[in-house]
Amino acid sequence: MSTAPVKLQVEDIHKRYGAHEVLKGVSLTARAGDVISIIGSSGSGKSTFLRCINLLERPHAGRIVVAGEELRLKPGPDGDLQAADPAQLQRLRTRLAMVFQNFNLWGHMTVLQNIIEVPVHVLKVPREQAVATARKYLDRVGLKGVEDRYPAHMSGGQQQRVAIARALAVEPEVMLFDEPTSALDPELVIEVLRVMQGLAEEHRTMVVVTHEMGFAREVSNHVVFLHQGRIEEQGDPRQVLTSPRSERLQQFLSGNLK
Amino acid sequence: MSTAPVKLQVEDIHKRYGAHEVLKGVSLTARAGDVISIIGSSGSGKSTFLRCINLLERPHAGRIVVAGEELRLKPGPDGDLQAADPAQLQRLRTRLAMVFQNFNLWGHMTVLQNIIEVPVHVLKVPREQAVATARKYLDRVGLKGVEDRYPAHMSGGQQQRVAIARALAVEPEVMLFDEPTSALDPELVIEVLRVMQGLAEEHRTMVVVTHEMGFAREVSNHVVFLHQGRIEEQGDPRQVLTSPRSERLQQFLSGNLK
Amino acid sequence: MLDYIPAILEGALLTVAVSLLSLAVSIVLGLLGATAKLSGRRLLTGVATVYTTVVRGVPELVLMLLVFYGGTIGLNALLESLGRAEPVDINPFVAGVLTIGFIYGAYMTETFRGAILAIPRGQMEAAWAFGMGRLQTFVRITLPQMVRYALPGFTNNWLVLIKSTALVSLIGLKDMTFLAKQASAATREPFFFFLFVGALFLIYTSVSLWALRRLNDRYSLGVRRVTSWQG
Amino acid sequence: QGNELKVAIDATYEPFTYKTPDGKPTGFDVDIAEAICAKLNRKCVYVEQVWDSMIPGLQARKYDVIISSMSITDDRKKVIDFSDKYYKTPSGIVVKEGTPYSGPASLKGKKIGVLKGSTQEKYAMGELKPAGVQVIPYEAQDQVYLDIKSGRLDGTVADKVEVRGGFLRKPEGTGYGFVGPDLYDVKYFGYGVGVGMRKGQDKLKADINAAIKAIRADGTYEKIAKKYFDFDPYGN
Amino acid sequence: MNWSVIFEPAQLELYGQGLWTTLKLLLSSLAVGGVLALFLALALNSRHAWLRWLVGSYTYVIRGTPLLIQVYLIYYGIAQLDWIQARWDEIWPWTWFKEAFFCALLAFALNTAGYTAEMLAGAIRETPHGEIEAARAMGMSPRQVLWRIVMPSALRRTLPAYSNEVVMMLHSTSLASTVPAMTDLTAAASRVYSDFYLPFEAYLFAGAIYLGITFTLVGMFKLAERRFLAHLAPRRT
Ligand SMILES: Nc1ncnc2c1ncn2[C@@H]1O[C@H](COP(=O)(O)OP(=O)(O)OP(=O)(O)O)[C@@H](O)[C@H]1O
Ligand SMILES: Nc1ncnc2c1ncn2[C@@H]1O[C@H](COP(=O)(O)OP(=O)(O)OP(=O)(O)O)[C@@H](O)[C@H]1O
Ligand SMILES: [Mg+2]
Ligand SMILES: [Mg+2]
Repeated sequence: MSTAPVKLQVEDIHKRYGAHEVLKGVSLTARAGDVISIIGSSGSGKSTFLRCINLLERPHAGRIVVAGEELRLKPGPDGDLQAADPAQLQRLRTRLAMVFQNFNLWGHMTVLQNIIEVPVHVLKVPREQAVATARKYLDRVGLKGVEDRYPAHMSGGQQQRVAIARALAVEPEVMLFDEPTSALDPELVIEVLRVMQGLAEEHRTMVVVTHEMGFAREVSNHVVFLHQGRIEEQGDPRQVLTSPRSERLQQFLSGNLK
Repeated sequence: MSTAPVKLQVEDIHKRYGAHEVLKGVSLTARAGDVISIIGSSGSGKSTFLRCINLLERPHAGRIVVAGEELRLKPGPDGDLQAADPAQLQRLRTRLAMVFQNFNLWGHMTVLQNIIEVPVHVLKVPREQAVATARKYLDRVGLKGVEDRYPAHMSGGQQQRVAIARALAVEPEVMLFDEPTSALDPELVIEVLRVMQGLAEEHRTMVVVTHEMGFAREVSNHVVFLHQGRIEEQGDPRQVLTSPRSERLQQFLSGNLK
Repeated sequence: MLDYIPAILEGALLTVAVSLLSLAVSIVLGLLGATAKLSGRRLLTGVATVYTTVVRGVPELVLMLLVFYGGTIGLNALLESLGRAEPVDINPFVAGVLTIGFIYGAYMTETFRGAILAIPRGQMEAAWAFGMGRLQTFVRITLPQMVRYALPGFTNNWLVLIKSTALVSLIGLKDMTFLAKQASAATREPFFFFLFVGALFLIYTSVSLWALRRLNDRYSLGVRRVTSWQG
Repeated sequence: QGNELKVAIDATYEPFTYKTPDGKPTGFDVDIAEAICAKLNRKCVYVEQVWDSMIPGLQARKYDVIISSMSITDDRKKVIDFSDKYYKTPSGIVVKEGTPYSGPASLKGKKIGVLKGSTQEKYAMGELKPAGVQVIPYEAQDQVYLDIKSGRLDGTVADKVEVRGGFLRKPEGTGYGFVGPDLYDVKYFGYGVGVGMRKGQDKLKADINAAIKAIRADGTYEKIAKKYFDFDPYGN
Repeated sequence: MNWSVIFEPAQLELYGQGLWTTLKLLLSSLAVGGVLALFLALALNSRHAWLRWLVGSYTYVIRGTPLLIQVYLIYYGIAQLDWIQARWDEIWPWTWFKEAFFCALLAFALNTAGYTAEMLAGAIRETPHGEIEAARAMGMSPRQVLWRIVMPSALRRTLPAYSNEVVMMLHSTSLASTVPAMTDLTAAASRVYSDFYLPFEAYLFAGAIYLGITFTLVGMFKLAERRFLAHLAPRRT
């Protein structure tokens, strides 16, 4: 792995729902420019892990460091960890922009309003500047003339590209993607993957939960295979995906490789 | 073609929506035991033709004879034809049981109630007898122990088989099917096609709009290819489907044959 | 003070009677209105549209006074001009029931129209295709399925209707609101009597809600329920 | 015509028309109505009606006559007919005792409640309002008393007899009293109280007039009046 | 029919006054009730069960009893309480209870707040969960999520139901005439009719004015929906 500065460091995350332990100590380090794919079968805990990173789910143990700043955690009422300082959590979250499976664009706002919302109202960027940035990134994801449209009036692929532009507009340290293409029709998957490939080429730091083995192999520089809440295998994508060592990964790939 | 008695004779049906002429004179004769497949690309008028047979759509011209009895028609207010005698129409409709693409089982009734509804309330069959018949046909379509379930709680394949049992229960002269499998998941298609094949083997008279070329070829004894509101080609399925004469049919088959 | 309670309870019975009978009238008018609106005949649709727009655009109170006084005076003038001297005495009970029924018939029309439109067309088509007549299809297929779609709006209309029966006191019916007013006039204790009548209304609406919920359960039997751990 | 005489009353006007707790109409008006019915050989059936819609109810033929302390005025005579008067009592202005009074202007700024649609309302609107008195119409006279008691009103204009029985003699009326002269002005108060009926019913009118005369003559009237008042309400 | 009386200046002025009172009462009770509803709706979605229960009981009682009774209770009922009477001559805010307009306004506002709160609370509950998560994931504080995402979205979606409520409230203002000294449109009509004994004309004219206001209100809401609910409109092709 490279010696670029560490953007995100997650250590030994544990998480359970009731008695069911979903994550049994998962760690991950992302350096500037890394594109890390997280793969694994359904229910293996991929989404949960990603959501623990920005505390959308509260882990029961672990450390999270974003661009050198450690997220301060304190024990919550239910035995899980919560942010010691909500303001710090909010600040760090803006550094970790997330792209969801179902886009989750704000339905009552136009495309432009969606994108400038956080820069203007959370980061306090002047409006004109935010609009200019928004235009730039809309361009970047290949969308033109859609600024005043509402999400519901766009195709899934377009919506996901808006969501990516929204994430880009906060100029995050790391971008988190949770299966960004799995709610899309096959034709639309390609347009989103192409945008993500472009981002990788710009050396943006990305952590991507995905079922697209093609993406994991061709675009990412590191792949993590989760199995039952543990990292079963990880490493260089070409190596890991073409000659998996563990039997579990072999099984998984035989069902998934296209 | 055989010399069995004619069950359904439809002559020169014309139908237009506004200025758009959807059927430009389509005729069809079904003798006892015939299984006629109607194929054609989307929008060619297949459904419209089928629905003109039992007057769910009003044709603008044409004759319809069911088991020797001609449906009396009179000009309606909009230039189309309507039944001269609603009572006759209702009687003939019970002789032409229809199976729909979306099953159209009555949602507020259990399976058994769906099947005995028409026998009891339209045909005035005694209830016990209707229930016995219903049981017989449920058995016939391979369903057991579902009598008291509601349609919404069953799979699509099961629902369509109930719909077929409902049609069988009126002991119709001819059964009309409008794409009975196209709303089903691939695994479920087979169970419905198998039931229909069984019906064909019992020499029931059936007119089937379908996209399943396998069914058309293997099960039916006559196939009709509709194109832009006209019969472009028809005849013995093996012959018509394996060596089509018209270019249109060749084109259509190259896109559809599996 | 308590001397007045029996009379008020009798008024409560009148309130119940007026509301239930008006409900029956409004259901009939609502079904007629909805079928008229969906008939596709221009005249019927037009009449039904004027009916629902005007009735829903004017306060119940004003309509009540208009229909009751205007209506009877007009009717009697008409009869007189036809040479009939004997007055038709419009019984205030009948008039109240008809007026409230007429008003809420307009709201029911909209509720029922929406409910009919919510039923997938295929349900009716299947019935026609199997030889059911229009009326039979309506009674056996449309009506039972409509209930479920109509119930939320129906419940709403019913609750408003119950409360608007308080207006019949304006046309001389001794419902419980009227009697409470009289009792408070005689005793100068408005707080007690209005609170009491308010409680009676609350009981009535609560019982209604309970009954309608049971009805809803009954008519949702064939509906798939969403069961997921997310609730 | 049937043997019943439908009589409209507004039972919120003690001691003329009001109800016992068990709901029976009673009062001077009601007794007079009974006496008239007895003379007419008909049976009185009471229809309760809010004051506000007395006349339309009559025109809508919900009842045959109004016997509910309705004053005979020129305005009303335009739309309905009246019998001769059966009583005539003056009206008066009621305010806190000791309020100096030298004509309407001395009540300037005070809030005076009146019964909506009544002769007293006409008077208050015609004479007091121009003098700067705030005149507030109420749906029923008892509501006026409620608001005097609660302090929202400073007083009322009402029939003197009614005010005495319905307010001044009750606990909440202590400290209140009449000011100024008795109010008789025909322009507002008309010609006394009569039985109201639809126009064109001359036979009924004649019968009722005769009945009123008869009960005056045979002592029935006096007996009834004694029951409620310590003076003769027939007036002059 | 005798329409000329209605169109005499004195009567027209009376109707005009009534219209003004009606509109004043409608708009002010909607404003007060609306603000109240906002907080009640939040309480209905509160984490604290007792608060939900408390506000839930309030809306249940308000929606289960006639507005007429509520007006009487507030105007005549509360006025009879010695506790209030002891204060309302001097001590603010109890002095307000002496005013007819305030009592009517209070009753109407409390009433519409009950109905509106339930509507709004429903819309808040139905806010797509993913939109809330996205906002949190982007670093918005809980307060920002509420006021920038949940509320704007819920308020918009409440618009169609709220337009019904506003029309219902307009109709309800006709009950204002039960409070003395409130000459609303209905009271003006009943005044005209008791002066001239023309019930049909008097109420028909008022009815026509109400119909006019209803149409105006409905039209305004249609415009507002087109503007604020554009994102829910069917996709244009
Ligand atoms: N809120 C919750 N409550 C209880 N169990 C949950 C919850 N969320 C997730 N789980 C469980 O945690 C496990 C991991 O879920 P997770 O969504 O992380 O899987 P995943 O790897 O993302 O799967 P997929 O590929 O289907 O998205 C699953 O067994 C799931 O049922
Ligand atoms: N109610 C209608 N109003 C106007 N046009 C209609 C209507 N129903 C059908 N059409 C038109 O008539 C033509 C034939 O339609 P039809 O449904 O019969 O086609 P089809 O062969 O059944 O197609 P598919 O395979 O898609 O079901 C189409 O062009 C369709 O758009
Ligand atoms: Mg997942
Ligand atoms: Mg079709």
